[in-house]
Amino acid sequence: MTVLFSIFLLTLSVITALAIVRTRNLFVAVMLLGIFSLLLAINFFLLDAADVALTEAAVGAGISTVLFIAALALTSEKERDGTSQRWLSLLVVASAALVIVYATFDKPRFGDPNAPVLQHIGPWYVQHTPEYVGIPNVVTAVLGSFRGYDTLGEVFVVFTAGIGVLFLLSARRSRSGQRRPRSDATEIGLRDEILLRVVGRLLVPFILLFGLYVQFHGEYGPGGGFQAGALIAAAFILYALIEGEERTLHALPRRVLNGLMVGGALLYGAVGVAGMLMGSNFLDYSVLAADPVAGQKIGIILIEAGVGMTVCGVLLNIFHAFASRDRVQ
Amino acid sequence: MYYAVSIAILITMALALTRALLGPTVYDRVLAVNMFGTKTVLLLSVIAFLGGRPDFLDLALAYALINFIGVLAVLEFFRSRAARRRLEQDHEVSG
Amino acid sequence: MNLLGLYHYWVFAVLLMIGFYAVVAKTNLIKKLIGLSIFQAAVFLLYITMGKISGGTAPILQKDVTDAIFSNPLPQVLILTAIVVGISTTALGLGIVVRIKEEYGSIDEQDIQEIDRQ
Amino acid sequence: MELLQDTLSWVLLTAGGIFVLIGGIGALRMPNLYTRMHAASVTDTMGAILVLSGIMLQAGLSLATIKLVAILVFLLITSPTSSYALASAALIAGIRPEAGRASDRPADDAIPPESRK
Amino acid sequence: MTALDAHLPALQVVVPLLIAPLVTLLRPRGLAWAAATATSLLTFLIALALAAGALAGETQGYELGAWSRPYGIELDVNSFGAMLLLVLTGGSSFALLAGKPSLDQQIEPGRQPLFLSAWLLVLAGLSGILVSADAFNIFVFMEISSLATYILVGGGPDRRALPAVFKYLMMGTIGATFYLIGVGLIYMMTGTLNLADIQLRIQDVADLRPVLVAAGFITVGLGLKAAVFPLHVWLPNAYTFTPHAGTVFLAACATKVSLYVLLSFDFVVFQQNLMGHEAQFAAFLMPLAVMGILVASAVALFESNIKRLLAFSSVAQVGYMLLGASTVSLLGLTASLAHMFNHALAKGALFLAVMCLAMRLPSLELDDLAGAAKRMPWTMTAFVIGGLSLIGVPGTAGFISKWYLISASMELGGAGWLLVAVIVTGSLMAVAYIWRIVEVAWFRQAGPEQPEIREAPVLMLAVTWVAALGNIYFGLDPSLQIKLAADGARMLLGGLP
Repeated sequence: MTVLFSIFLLTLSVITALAIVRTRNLFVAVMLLGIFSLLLAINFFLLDAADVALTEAAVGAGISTVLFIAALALTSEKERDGTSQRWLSLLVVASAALVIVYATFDKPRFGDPNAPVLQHIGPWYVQHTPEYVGIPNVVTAVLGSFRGYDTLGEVFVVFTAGIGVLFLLSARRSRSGQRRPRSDATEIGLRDEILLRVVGRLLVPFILLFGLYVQFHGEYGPGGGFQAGALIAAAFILYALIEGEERTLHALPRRVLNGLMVGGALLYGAVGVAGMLMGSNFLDYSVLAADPVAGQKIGIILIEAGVGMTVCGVLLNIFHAFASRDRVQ
Repeated sequence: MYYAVSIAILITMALALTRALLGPTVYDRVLAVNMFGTKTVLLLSVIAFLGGRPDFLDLALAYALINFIGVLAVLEFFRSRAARRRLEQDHEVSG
Repeated sequence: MNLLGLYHYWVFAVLLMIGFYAVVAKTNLIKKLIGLSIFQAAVFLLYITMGKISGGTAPILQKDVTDAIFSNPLPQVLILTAIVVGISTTALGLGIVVRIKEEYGSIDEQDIQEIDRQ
Repeated sequence: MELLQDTLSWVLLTAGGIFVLIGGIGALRMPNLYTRMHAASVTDTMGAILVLSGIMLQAGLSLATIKLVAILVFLLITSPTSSYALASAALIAGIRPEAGRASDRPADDAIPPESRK
Repeated sequence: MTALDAHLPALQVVVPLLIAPLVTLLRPRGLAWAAATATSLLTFLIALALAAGALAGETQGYELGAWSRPYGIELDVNSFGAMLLLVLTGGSSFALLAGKPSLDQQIEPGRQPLFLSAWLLVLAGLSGILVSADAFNIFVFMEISSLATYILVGGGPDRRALPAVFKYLMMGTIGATFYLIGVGLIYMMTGTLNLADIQLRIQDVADLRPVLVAAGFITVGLGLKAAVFPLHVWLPNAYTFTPHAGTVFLAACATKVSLYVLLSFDFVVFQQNLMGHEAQFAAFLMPLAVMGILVASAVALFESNIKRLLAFSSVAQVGYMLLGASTVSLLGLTASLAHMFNHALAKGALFLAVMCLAMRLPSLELDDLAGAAKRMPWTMTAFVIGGLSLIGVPGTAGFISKWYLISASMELGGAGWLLVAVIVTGSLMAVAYIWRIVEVAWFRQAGPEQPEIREAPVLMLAVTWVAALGNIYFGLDPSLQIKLAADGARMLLGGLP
């Protein structure tokens, strides 16, 4: 039955995607992209990927929408009637789609327990996680320990994006270009909307609390550093929306954000190096405590904290870089 | 019984999506997105029980919180855009 | 039901190509980035679908349940990473678009080529 | 007692499903923005209350119920707030609440008329 | 092996990766540069040690987190990887050592720490790809290096850098995502991500359609990133508008790392297991390689900006590297691999010289180069040496690989002579486009309006000369790159005779 749900939702997501491509209004496209990612997230949940669904929610529906809208505010939301080589592109795309569909016919069917992908290392993780890592959430165990090196890479991808946006948006505008008149609206936010302020301020601490819960509950349920970082960043973005960006920066200055960004990445790296110094390999947490399983737990908690710090710092830095771009100069 | 509710919610999602596609104003679309968000929260809660994993209610909780931020970001965008348009016009008039 | 078992993969193909079309054919830079998001989202779907096992549940062990079948955790881990990579790319792309708008006054590829040709 | 609880929860769930559905139909069929908003938001809250309390009865006294209560509270706070904010934004943008279908604009154009001058 | 030696494969990546965040914190100007340069030199030393190990025939694997394969992520440095690590870290060190004045000229001091941090991330990302033995891990590090590369390219002072980097970002992301799809399909059919394990398990499913399509996706995706001929459109503008020091670094290594992954997949994973995979090389990659050589060289003949000219030449050189591989022979692959090394030397020297020129000249348009050789004789002489190596004149490094390439083509018999003709034509075109620059610089009179031009800063010039002399040294004694390339080629061909 849930398979049918999933098929229904997927059909909706295809319709949404088509509408996104067709619409001329970028703002509408971003709204629809929000719906699209909600649809996808429900699907992930139906496909047993609770952690992924949580991430997609925080990122796709939350952060990504906010970033796109911030960028739209700095550019323009109307799309000109510009399609280059429409028929050629359609031809290429259609033939490529056929190739991929052709490839599907030898694929194992949906949910087939005999599929090779469900045979080899996947079940091994499920079987051995209690013994080696000792936490119930296998996804977190694989993410943090078995494939911790990938996650280290992931943290550095986020970090790179952070310094990239900071670097690009720290450039002075070379020519007179398009200087737009200064708007006070971003400065004061929605401060004159008393109802929104009250509700928003009420929610901020709860989101923060929930973010911390997701951070530290990651070993037992869906969640972990990335989701928590995104949620906590979302809480501060909410604050910035209702109270204005200035006050948020006052509460959490750029220095702190940069510190989080760098500190998180370094914390992760330091845990890895600690494993090396204590006589084992890079990112081996077993040596962090006398009991290997306890060591794994300590290691995972630490690196998840690092992930959360970096993600939160980077996302907020990016948000501020966009939001304050209107005002500099 | 969970199935019946889920199907009702799914149909409502399709209806909300239709509204989002039809518009006609951007506000209709924002309304549809908001509605879609709340339906997602409900659907996730129901499915969590349907699959026998009530511990996954965390997800629904996260959606309930995140959804609001999206809507607020949109509103802020409207306001600053309106403010900017006014300023641009003043700019044109004066300069 | 046999062919329906491939439905998820077909949707993957269709979404992938919708996103790809937007990236290739649209000239508006933000629209291209939106297309890129769809393009990447399709890949997420591919991975998550392949990890699903019939009658399975999410790979989070429960204390009192011993006979549960769990879906494959590995694709989920990979996609967690890929989602993060996706948002990072989008953020950086948006940063570039904002700078392009400042320098060129347009976010349309054709306009920019026009300006550069002068 | 068990039976009573189950029956009650089913009734709540069914009613919730119906409310949710009505809200969806309303949002699609109503003639203009404000009436759609009305249909969507009012039934939204009612539907959420009914569905979530239906589930709560099933869950009994557990951590899940606490989470459900939290979800319900958040929905009850945020949903009307969003509706209010949306309505006010639309009003500022110059979409007038009128009976009938007159207030629909043909396209996604939200330039406030007063700023157009 | 001592304790430290065992950690070298991991340290190669971890050192630049972890120092990158620290560099962003170094505020006073110069300090960030010093830290980045020192790190880069340190990685060069590690690469030397790894190359020594590879030459001695040691297997240099590393299990991250001490999880055994295929459950954990494994690193593995082979000869091919070790050779490219040398190129990569060497290129980065040269560019940084020489590039300080140029960076100061092109990037505001306040933004330099971020730029240099991105530089180290490129270094770490590319090293991560070269040492990794895990298909998905390669994707992650590919993304680190790509995102950081976009920062380097976007750091250019010319506004045209921005559209260039946007295009690069689009095509790079599509390439990486295609790779990800390919890996996904392979994972779906084999259930594993470790390259060696895939190689074992793919045999059972080798000729099922998903695997074939995966091979296609991976080839196209990496072809995009490696700027294989029709997919190269992002490269010329990206190289042209990158800050000059960044161009030295990227031109010497970026595309080669993607080629490394492409060849590893095509040979190690597919070649030995897919039926008729040679046909893919003969019918698909070889024509692309030939067209790449001819078309890109022809475009270079008519370019007026030196950096753009050299960028198109790079596209042509990717063609040579692919050509050698597409013969699917030991000699051809050796040529291909050695050419990566030699081309990096030649292009590195050329772009270093261009950086010197850019310090003094008003622009890098060909016309502004008039009379440069009189004012900057040392720079231009180094440029000429690099150019000779690029052409493949005997006595320079470029000659060695071209010679191997010609020998490999002749091995093929009939059609091979056509390839020889292509290689010779390509080299003649290279003579022509290098000559255009040399002619303007040496024989055309300078305009009267720029009397201030003098020789480039000493350190920059010295490094340029080291690179230029390197071309001659490795042309006279090619044993290092040939040994590594031959070992690498043998590894790629695996079971084949």
